[in-house]
Amino acid sequence: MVEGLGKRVVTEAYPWAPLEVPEGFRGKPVIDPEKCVGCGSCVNACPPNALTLSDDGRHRVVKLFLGRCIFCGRCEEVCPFNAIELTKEFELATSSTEDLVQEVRLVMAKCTVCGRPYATLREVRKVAESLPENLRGLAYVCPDCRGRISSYFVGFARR
Amino acid sequence: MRRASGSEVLGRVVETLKRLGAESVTVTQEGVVLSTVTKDRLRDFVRALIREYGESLRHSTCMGTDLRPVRGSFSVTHVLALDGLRLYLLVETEAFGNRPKVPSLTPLLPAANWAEREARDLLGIEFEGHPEPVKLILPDPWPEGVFPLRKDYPYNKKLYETPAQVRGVRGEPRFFSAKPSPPSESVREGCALIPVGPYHPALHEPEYYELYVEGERIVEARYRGFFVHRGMEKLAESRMTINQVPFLAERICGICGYTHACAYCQAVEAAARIEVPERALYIRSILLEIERLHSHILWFGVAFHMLGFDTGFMAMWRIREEVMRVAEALTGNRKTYGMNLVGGVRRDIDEGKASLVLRMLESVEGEFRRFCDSVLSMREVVERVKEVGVLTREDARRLGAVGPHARASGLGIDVRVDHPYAAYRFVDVNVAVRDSCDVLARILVRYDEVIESVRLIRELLKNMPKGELMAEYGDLPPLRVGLGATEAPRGEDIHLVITGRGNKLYRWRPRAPSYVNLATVPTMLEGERLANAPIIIASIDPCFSCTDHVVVVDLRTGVRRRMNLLRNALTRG
Amino acid sequence: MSAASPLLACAFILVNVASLAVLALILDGVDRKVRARVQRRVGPPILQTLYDVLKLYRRPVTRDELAGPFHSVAPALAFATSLVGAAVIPSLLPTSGFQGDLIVAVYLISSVSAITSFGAASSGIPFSVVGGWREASLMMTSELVLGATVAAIASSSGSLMLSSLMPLIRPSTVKVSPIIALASLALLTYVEGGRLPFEIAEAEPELAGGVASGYGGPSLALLMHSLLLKRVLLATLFLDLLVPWGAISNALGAPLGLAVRALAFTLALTLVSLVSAVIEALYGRCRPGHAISIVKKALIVSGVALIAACVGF
Amino acid sequence: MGTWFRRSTWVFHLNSGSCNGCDIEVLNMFAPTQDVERLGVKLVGSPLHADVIVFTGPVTFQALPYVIEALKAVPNPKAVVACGSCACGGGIWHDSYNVVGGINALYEILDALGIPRPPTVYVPGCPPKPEAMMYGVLLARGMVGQRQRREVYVEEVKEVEAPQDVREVVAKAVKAFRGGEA
Repeated sequence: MVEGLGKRVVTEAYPWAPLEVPEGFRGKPVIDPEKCVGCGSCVNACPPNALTLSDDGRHRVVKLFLGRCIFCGRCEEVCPFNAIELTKEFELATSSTEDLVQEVRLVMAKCTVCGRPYATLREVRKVAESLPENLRGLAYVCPDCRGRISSYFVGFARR
Repeated sequence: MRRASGSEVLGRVVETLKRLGAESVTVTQEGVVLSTVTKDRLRDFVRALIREYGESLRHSTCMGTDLRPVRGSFSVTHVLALDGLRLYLLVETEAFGNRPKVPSLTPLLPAANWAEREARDLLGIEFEGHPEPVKLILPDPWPEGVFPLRKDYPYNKKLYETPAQVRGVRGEPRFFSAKPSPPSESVREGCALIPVGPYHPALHEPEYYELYVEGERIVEARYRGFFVHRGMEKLAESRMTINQVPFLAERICGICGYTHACAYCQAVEAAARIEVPERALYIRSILLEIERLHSHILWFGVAFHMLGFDTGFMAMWRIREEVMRVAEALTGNRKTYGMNLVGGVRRDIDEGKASLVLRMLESVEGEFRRFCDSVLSMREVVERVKEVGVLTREDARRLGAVGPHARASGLGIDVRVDHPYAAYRFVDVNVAVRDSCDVLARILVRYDEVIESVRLIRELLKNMPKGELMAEYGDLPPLRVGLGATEAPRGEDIHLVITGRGNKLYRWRPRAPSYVNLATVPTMLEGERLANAPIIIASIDPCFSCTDHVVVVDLRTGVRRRMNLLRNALTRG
Repeated sequence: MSAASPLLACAFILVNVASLAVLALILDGVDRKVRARVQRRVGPPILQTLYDVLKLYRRPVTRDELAGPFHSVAPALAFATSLVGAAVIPSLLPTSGFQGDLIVAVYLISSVSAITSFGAASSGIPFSVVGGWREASLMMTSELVLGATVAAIASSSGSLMLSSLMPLIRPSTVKVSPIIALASLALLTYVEGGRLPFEIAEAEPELAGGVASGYGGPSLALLMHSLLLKRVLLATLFLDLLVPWGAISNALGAPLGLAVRALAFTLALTLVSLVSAVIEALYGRCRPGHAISIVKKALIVSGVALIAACVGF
Repeated sequence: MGTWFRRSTWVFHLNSGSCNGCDIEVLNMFAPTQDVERLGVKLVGSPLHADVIVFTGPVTFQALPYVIEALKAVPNPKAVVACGSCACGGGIWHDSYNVVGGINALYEILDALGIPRPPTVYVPGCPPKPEAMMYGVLLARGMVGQRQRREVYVEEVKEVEAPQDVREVVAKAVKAFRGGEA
């Protein structure tokens, strides 16, 4: 046991030098606000409800509270637009929980028929892009109204 | 020799169960037989089973379920293990009414004590003939007649809704009137009371022991645990979907969490008949062994610390650090691996990572061997642990001890061999058994297991087949029972699930190994010297958070009384 | 050699007391550093214990209703006692000395243990009481050893004055009894220094700090300081009996002799500390009963030394 | 936050019902690789001796009275380092029936009892790396700067309405629908 004396000290240099973390480390999740469309897939998958979704009339708010996050990486896995990923960042200590919040506020689209905000504009545009041109109008209508007028579009498409 | 062919054994067991009066007998999954019994015949049935299988029958756990929305009744499912026959017997019985009553098995099988009381607390099922029908699980101020695991109790209805409610009469919070243990009715004259915990440096978790000492000798030990009841069963049944629960299961315990995630996934996979790809099974086994490695080495460190041997603690944690680094590289976190979903694993172990593991094994094995050999050859160390904290083979069996703790008392039980799961079907595991029944034996068993884990990881890595990581599956069939069992670093970890609708669970009942091992501690403490108490408590590698996911002990009953009742039950049964 | 004027004698004593008080803290830092090195880590800065004590002085005084009145006085009393001990025992510089100062020194060192354990016993905290009880029972045995050892040395050198005791340097004959006595004193220095495996009174994992657990802030600082000072005093006593410091300084003459003596003494003290720290790092805590039985063995050894000294060996 | 413990920080570890993950990582800080003792940090067994409380767990109702007792026992001034997601925000258990839900919920109870809140550093992670906790301790000592800040992104869009042609098509559809109704 005295042999320890002859051997090198194993103590790392951190905090005086940066710490190398391995590839694939599950650190701080970061939402890319440019890519996020506010679809809520991550919110549904998140086990601790660290990711939440709320609407304030004009905006849809995707909120990530790091203070509850378990860093499981499910959000990264399920996001259809790769808008959230786990980074290597681990120095997350703060003196207030306010600083542990990431918020993305996305503008809501208003239903062309009833005027009610129903989804984010980005999501609507994405959906619209994926639809054939003659059906595109449907994306701009909220689900409630859509049922009522879709027969017109279907007929329109047939024509 | 011991093992006749699986189907032959199974046939004979099913035959026996029918002969002994089971209403229906079904094989629900490989190695699991479910029999239903009416509640008036339950005791006779189990008594007959004990007569039939004798020593090899072990009470593992029991699960109460509120089936009122489905069948209008409550059910109680006892899990009995026949380790020698590689079987788990589920014995289910039904009861009706708002305060349903079923006969208690505790007089026959003392190991059923806590599990039955747990069902009583959480579901309001009365166990007739239970020697000690008092509160076990819920916090002290919990109101009578409210049962959180019943389906009509909302999962998020907190004990106190507003902070101000905590404040009771006399300006003191109501909580504070509750002491962790009653003013003792049987404290002997001249005894000093040494409270160990809830906050004590030997316990890194809030747990409470009361040791009554004469000079330095412990004359009486009481245990009061279950500070870590976080209501996770309820969360899993209500808020979560099946693929969120693995992450919850992992947080049952911060040391051996992955084994819980595996047991859970196995249970759901068994219930839904999902075939997990072989490569995923290998990856699970490899990670389970890595977890065992870090957990055992951690335990060595803690044990040395308890002996005041800090250089040993430091050396162990230095060696363990390499395991932690590899775990981090493989899974992305040092502790919570987050690798499991129902049906497989999320990340692969590729060539580069495999060589990382092999390098780690090389150095860990060498260093661990060298250091522990030199410590175990020190007379001072061996003297301090020899013939200390003895748990006889007989006591170990009756109290249902599992894992290294049981193996140090001469019981050769190991889930990896007795009920093979994951990739343990494809490799041979050498079970380490010692029979000196003391702390030294527990050290030596774990020493052997560290070496064995290193060998297993090497073999698993070598044999790992190519292939998929995740099985494809659709919606789960509702109301199917599944059982998953793993050998956690501390012993048998058993999860029972009943699937629900909409990819949710109807019921989930995990039982961690420390749950049964803890019941043996007061027996080991009595008559010992105070200075030995920390190492004795530590020698079972207690993981309180594992145990406490569901439980809290009543204030009005000390362990002493409980242990006596247990003994009475033993002599009578 | 002793100081010529009373004023100078006072100055010498002041220097001794101050430097031992500081050395006690620094040597503990050295200890921690050495232990860390054995464990292959960097370890705290050498001045860490000094920082710890200075910080503790800035922390508030805690009071417990359960504690008896002696509890709160004990640390200050223990510290004062150990300071007096430092004044009596010649260390870096010679003290003027008086016939019987050996007895006084032993008495003062034992008093530190006694005060500490009584203080702990009146704390009303179970761990503290058990710690105090352990300290007291260890002390009772080891005081006997100390007494027997001192008696053996005194009777073989025919003096009770520390500065005139040079049991090992006897030009005429080599005696056996002082050697045995010094060996048992060395063991005792280690044991009473509160070092593993004999550190049973504070026993962090068992007793949550034991004797210290009832104190906080400045009183904890005083307690820590007096226990560390006691450790240094024991080592000083041992060195005084082992090495003829007076002869060193006399041979060179003042003031060079004094300077050399002070330096050599400090080095010797550090050496004792280093050796103890390495030994300590290799051991776990032994059972309290076991610790006491080891000390009892030392008692037999010192008894043999005493008998040998009386017979004249 | 606190300068009195900048050179010497004595830490009391307070587990309020955590899964053990954070607790083991707290211990891991003292292991040779991380060795926080070199920064003057020491783990103490008695709350009386402590300057800083390392707090873990979501606070279960059973542990609550003891947690409050232990918090009160540490002499003022003191600081708290809340380690792990359970302590910071209740973690995965935040809304369970037997869980108070993290240290901020506990502070609300302290407020109701008239006990002042100690200054607190929050270290998220599940569990945080030992180095992350180390960083938290250094932050509490004021020796490093805070890197994590609140991030809010507000989307600025001038045109919220659907494109003109879409609106026309939809208007026709609505008219057709109304016509069908009539």
